[in-house]
Amino acid sequence: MANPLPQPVERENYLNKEYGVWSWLLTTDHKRIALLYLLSITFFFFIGGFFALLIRLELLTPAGDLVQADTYNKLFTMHGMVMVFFFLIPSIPAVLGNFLVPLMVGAKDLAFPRINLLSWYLYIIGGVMMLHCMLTGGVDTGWTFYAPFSTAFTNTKIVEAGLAIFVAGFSSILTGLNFVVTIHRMRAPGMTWSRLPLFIWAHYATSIIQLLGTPVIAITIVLVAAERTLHLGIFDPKLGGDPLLFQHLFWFYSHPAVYIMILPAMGVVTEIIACFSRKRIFGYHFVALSSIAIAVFGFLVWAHHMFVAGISIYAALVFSFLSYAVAVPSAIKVFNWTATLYKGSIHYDAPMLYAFGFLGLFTIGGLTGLFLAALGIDVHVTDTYFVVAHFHYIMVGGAVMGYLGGMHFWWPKISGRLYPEGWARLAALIVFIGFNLTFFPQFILGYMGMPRRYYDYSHMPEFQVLNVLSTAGATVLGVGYLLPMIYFLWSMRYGKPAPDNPWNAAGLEWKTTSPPPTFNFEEEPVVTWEAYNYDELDAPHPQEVPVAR
Amino acid sequence: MAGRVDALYIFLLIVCGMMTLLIFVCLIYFAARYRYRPGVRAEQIEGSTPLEIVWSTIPFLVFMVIFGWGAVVYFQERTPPRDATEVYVVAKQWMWKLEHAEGQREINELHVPVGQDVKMIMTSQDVIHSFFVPAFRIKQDVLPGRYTVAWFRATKPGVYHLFCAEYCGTQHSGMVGDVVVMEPAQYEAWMNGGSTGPLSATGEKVFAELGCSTCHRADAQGRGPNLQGVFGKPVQLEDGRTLVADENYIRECILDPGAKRVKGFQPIMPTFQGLVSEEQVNALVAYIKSLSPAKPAAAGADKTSASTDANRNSEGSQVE
Amino acid sequence: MPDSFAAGFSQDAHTEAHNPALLHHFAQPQQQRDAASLGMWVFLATEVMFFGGMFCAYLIYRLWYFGDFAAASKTLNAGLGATNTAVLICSSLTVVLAVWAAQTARRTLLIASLILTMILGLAFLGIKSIEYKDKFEEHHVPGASFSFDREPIPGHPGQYANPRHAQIFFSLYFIMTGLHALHMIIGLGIFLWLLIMAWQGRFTPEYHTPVEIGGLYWHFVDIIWIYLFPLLYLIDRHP
Amino acid sequence: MSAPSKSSPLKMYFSIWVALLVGTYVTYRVASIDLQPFNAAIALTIATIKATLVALFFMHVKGASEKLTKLVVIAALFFLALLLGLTMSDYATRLWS
Repeated sequence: MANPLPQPVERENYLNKEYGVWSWLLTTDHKRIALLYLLSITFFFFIGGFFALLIRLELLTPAGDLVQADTYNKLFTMHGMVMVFFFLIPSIPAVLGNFLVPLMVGAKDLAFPRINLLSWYLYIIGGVMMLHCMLTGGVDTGWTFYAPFSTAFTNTKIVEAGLAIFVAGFSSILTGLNFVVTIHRMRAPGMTWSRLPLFIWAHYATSIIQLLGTPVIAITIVLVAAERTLHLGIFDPKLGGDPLLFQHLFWFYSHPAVYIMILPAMGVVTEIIACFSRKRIFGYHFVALSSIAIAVFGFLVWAHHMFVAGISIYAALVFSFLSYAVAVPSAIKVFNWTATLYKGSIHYDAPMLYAFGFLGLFTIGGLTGLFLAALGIDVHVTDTYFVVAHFHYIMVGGAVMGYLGGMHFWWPKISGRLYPEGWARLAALIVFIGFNLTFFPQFILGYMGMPRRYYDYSHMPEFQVLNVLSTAGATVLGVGYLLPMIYFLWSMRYGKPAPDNPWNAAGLEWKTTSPPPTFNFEEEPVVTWEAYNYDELDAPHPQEVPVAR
Repeated sequence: MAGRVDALYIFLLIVCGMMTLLIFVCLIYFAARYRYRPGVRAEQIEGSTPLEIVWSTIPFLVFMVIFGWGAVVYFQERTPPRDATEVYVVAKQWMWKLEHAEGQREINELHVPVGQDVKMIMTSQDVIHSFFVPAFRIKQDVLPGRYTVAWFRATKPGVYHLFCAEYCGTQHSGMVGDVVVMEPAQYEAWMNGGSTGPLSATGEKVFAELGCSTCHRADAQGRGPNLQGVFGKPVQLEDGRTLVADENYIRECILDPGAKRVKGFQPIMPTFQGLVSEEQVNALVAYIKSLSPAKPAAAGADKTSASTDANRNSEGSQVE
Repeated sequence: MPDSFAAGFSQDAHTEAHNPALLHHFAQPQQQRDAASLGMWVFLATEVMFFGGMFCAYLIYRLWYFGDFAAASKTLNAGLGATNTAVLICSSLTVVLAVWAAQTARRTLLIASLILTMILGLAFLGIKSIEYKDKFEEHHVPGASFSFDREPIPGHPGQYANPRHAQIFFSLYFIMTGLHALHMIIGLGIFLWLLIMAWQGRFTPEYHTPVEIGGLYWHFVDIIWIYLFPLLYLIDRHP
Repeated sequence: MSAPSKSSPLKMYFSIWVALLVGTYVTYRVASIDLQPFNAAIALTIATIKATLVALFFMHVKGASEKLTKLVVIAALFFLALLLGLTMSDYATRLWS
């Protein structure tokens, strides 16, 4: 690590300005709210992870021996709901986005600080409802809660879980609204659209999806709750409804929701790659526009989750075609990241290791998506472990890798401390290995035909070997996730104080102090340079700038 | 079918493998070649529009090939041949009830002869299930309230897994069974044991018991449409539309007669929703189908089935 | 639900009023106004999608069960529906008057327009509740006591609507109008805030953003009703 | 909002208001005439005209000082069209309905 600058007196910053519980619970400072989110989503991440571990343990043997069928069904349902709605969707936007969007555009705060706090409280209310739901019996419908099982058959607490998601959904909408308005209205003088960091472009695209997709899942939940309590028949074929309508409405949000998870991670990785290869991003405008393209095209492809659900052949053709269209902007991004490395000066710090991990895993996840979008193959592999593996490569291999990379990259800015680099590289390695060991076998399992959401596969014991591998990998992965939490906590007390710009990185957030003052900048920044001006950063000194090692 | 799916799968494996290899080789080469060296600065490159166009267009073209191929396979998967033997499937929490057109009933087991096209006409009694036989590469969700269709042709005798692939409640993972593929001779022998007569005969009995025959008479005098030869033919509806009388249409007419009434008849038929079981509906459908000539002459086929026939012919010429 | 949002929004607006000067994180008043206005517009876009999900369900079932929907729709009181449309249109007029009054520093007109808007809003809800009461008495509220026997399908003599399909219509009717009414109630809450602030003389030609964005919300709720009225009440009315 | 113009907009507001009321009355009356499929078309056309009038003049989309507001409106309508249109692409082409 770079030598910390001598700091005789700790400067006033957003962390030490005020103390006490209320100074946090009533804060409108986007940076403090980001930390509130960090604590809460970490809590939910470990709850969801605990469920995942139990799922993997159950699948260690073909027989259903560790837990009952009902328990297992609740485990994967709660794993999905917690991870999707209470971890992945808020993860990068609500933590890193909240912290960085105002800093990166040169604003003092988000446009609506109170609404930002409100959105955290909504998240917490939703989270408490979800916890209460889990503790008093849980839900056994799968996170997709398909009708009519959810509306007329299950006797678990689907309405309560639905309302929890509903409330958390509004938290997500408000975050997106704040970002859009902030990015439009709060940019510092000179911060033109083409000077914005690509992280901001990615969050802008994410916000579009949050704003236009989430209301649809909200109304779907209202319909499900009404149908379940009053027996209406909107989705129940016994009463004249169509269960496929539920699936259309559900996936209209839930497919774009995947892009809510992955787009911010793409933004994070873009920043990291630029910084650690000391280069301007190759094809800045293409990367920026591909984010928007993904957000828009992402709304056109939802029924590729329904190719065997009973939709018309014609609709399936349309949605398959559109699914390939959305693959193009993702491919553009991967190529541009790779090209950025060309003739760079690449450093292998922990954030970059996570970025490399992201590139590899996202590539595999994305390319296996081509299998699923191919109609003929989808019929065979949908609802099998192939799908499970595919979306974990995107959501865990992609989004979580990006999230961890970003946490490492900006940790000095957030906490004002340096994390232990050696441990961080080790953790990155463990996560990468553990992840592949967990999920790669599931591709094979899927093509062999193991259906998802089975707790007992004693009918087909031939699947055991791969399941054992997967469970072993999950254990490794668990260790890999615990490590960063431990050393981040450790570094808050024992870590070396971080300099303002430990990576010598471009971007406004590095031009203020670490940690930043409450209103972010001592004086309003005026931007006169292009994004990723690494040539200028590396140029002016005759000898090498001490780049973080 | 399995062969065709696998061929596409292998093609995709190769294409995607090449793409992965290309990206990974570049990544690793760049990462090693351009690693940080003291005194060496990165060379700034703005980007390259031609390059961007190239690497958007080429993947897009490759994707279109995959899309086209996948669509063709899907179309075959979703289009059962006309002369397939039929099996009616009723899914319920948590078992498969199967009934052959010849009358054999099975639970969680399906016996079929090798080399024969088998069409499954499926519905669910409760929630959504999904009929999945990995060995045949087929999967189709089974919905309550309507029919969905899947078909396969087994090419090798043996016992294959049958799974429910759509999560359906507590014992979802217990909703498994076997597809037993037999040599035709063996199958004949199995078929001859313990049949209750063809499904259409059961349907005829139900038809009589429910009093359907008082209105749906075989002459033009009935108060309801004459059902002889109706199946597979276009029907003129009261509201002016025309549709082909398929399984789903007949099913809907039994359960909700008012919805798509045939032109020229009064809305006097009562609904049988809740009065007949799924099995009885299946039997009725099988009976009404049996009233149509077994194999409609290709020349008389209507517009919608023309493409189907063409497809079947091309399919028949392929070696399975 | 949007009510929590609206609460947060009006809270913001409220505090702005406490500091007619600028909120700390904005550079100029213009920026603050533009941000609030954009925020409301973006929120309205999410509202479009929120109602869009219901319009989607409505569209499909209307196509499937047109006759049953027409029969069910005919039991609604179109006169009251039309009256309510007119009431809302009048309230939209009073809202633009309020905005204009705030812009031109006509405090009395502002207060009068706000009060008038609220009265019209309450009138709308009153008429709506009369309709709900009628439906309740006719057993047209979906659920255990729902009944829709032998209701003729318009234009098809001798044919009667399928009660199960009619129930889908009424389900959508109650959910759509119910959520619309909820938006009206939230709107009334917002206007109460505006009224209090106007009473205290907080609005000036330079600072009246809350009136503007509150007005945007009200007009949007009006627009939703403009579509709900023909879609729900007028499916097939001719004798 | 754009800067308040010199001339009073009241006249415009009131004429829009009258137009909206007339539109409502026409919608209501036309519904009782049998025009087959055109009943729905007319009702929805009038509704769209009314909604457009409210958006353009009462919500000041027309006088908005920048294009952003228009962009938001168009985006919302575009995604609504996607939801309805693509869902209908399934329902309109199912063989059984």
